[in-house]
Amino acid sequence: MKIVYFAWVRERIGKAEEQVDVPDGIGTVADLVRWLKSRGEEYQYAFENEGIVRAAVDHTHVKPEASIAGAREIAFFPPMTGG
Amino acid sequence: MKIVYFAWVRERIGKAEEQVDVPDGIGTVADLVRWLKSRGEEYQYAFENEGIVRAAVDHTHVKPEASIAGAREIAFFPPMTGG
Amino acid sequence: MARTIRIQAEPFDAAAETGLLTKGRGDIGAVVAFTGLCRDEDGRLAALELEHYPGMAEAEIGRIAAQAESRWPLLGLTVIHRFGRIAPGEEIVLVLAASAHRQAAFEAASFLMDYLKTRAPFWKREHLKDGTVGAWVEAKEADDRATQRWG
Amino acid sequence: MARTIRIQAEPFDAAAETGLLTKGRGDIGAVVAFTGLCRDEDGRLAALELEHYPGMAEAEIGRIAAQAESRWPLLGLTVIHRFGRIAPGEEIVLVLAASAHRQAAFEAASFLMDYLKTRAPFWKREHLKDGTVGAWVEAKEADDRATQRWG
Repeated sequence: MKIVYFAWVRERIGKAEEQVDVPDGIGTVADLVRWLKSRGEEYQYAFENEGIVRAAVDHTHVKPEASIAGAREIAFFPPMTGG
Repeated sequence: MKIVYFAWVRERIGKAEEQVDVPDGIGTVADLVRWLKSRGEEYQYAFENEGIVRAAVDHTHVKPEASIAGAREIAFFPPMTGG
Repeated sequence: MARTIRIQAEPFDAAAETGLLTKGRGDIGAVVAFTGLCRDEDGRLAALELEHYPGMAEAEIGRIAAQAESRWPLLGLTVIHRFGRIAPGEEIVLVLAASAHRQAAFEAASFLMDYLKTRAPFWKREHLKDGTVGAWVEAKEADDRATQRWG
Repeated sequence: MARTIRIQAEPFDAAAETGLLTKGRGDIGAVVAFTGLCRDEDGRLAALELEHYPGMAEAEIGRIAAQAESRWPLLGLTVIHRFGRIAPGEEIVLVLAASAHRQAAFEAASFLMDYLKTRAPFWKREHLKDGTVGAWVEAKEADDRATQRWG
């Protein structure tokens, strides 16, 4: 599964994207965040306030309880400031 | 005193403007309309529904009860359809 | 504040007018441009003829612009209204409102258009494709209601 | 309905884009153009850097545009959003909404801007005049509130 990061989430994690093998039992975006945070300080820093970081599954905004089953690309990023 | 007419008010009266000597006792726009209507059928036709025709005194919208004392130019016209 | 009001027969250049408002400025974050165009009314219309009250048109639009400037923190305002014969697809009116933020620019432009429709001394008459002169366009109650919402 | 959505680094030409929407048409009576510009923040800013999520930016703006088209009787819609380094006074975003009447065009353009601010995957970072890289611009609660008013 491909994970991509943007803006200060990308900077805190130190990479723009990565391929991960997600262990069994990781069913939702919230599960994925919990698992990522177990992988190191940079992830804990990026997700230190989980309520702020937004997620998208295959280019669509989703809530933390959204399923990641079958997803090709999951993205994490701060609140948008476009326009 | 100069009176100017626009759009179908102008067409009904048959002129775009005229100089008139208003008799004593004509104090307001409503008085002026009443006096104009006494001058002929074309005025009665233009002002047949007095509630519709709008007035301006010296380039400013006014209500029928507005005074015409000292006015240089009084205008009568249908509701505006600009923009 | 940069304020431009013009009543003219000639077409206008919206891009050039926008450039005049924004050029060399770092404080403008939002420009809303409204362009009103002549419709052909399902092919029925050959042209609109716009009559106006010279002198009062400028004065009244100036008063409307001053109201907009007092209600919103504007950094620039342009109103250009054409008169004369205007063919379908051609532009009739341009309103530009510039501000630091979008809300003020949107509201001011919308306010100006509602007031232009109901307060600016212009009258439209239809010229039809069959060569006849059609009716004077009637004022719409919807435009009065739109104006009233600004209090 | 003519719908154009582009994400690009290059500047855009609002007049040319408007011409593409309106040329040869007799049914469009109103075009609202919103242009968002980079402010210099009282001279503090050298540039804004806009990061975006390629692929999702186009997809999300497409969904926002489809919502606007379902809510208002639009006759044309253009959204162009730039990314990369943008200097004060330069244009960041263009929204064009064309309709028969002004109300739909005003509301659709305002709706699109509110949703672009809060839903389109773009992030702004400040580059300061003193050569340092400033903070990521924080999302504003006012933008969320503005978006919520559309229900």
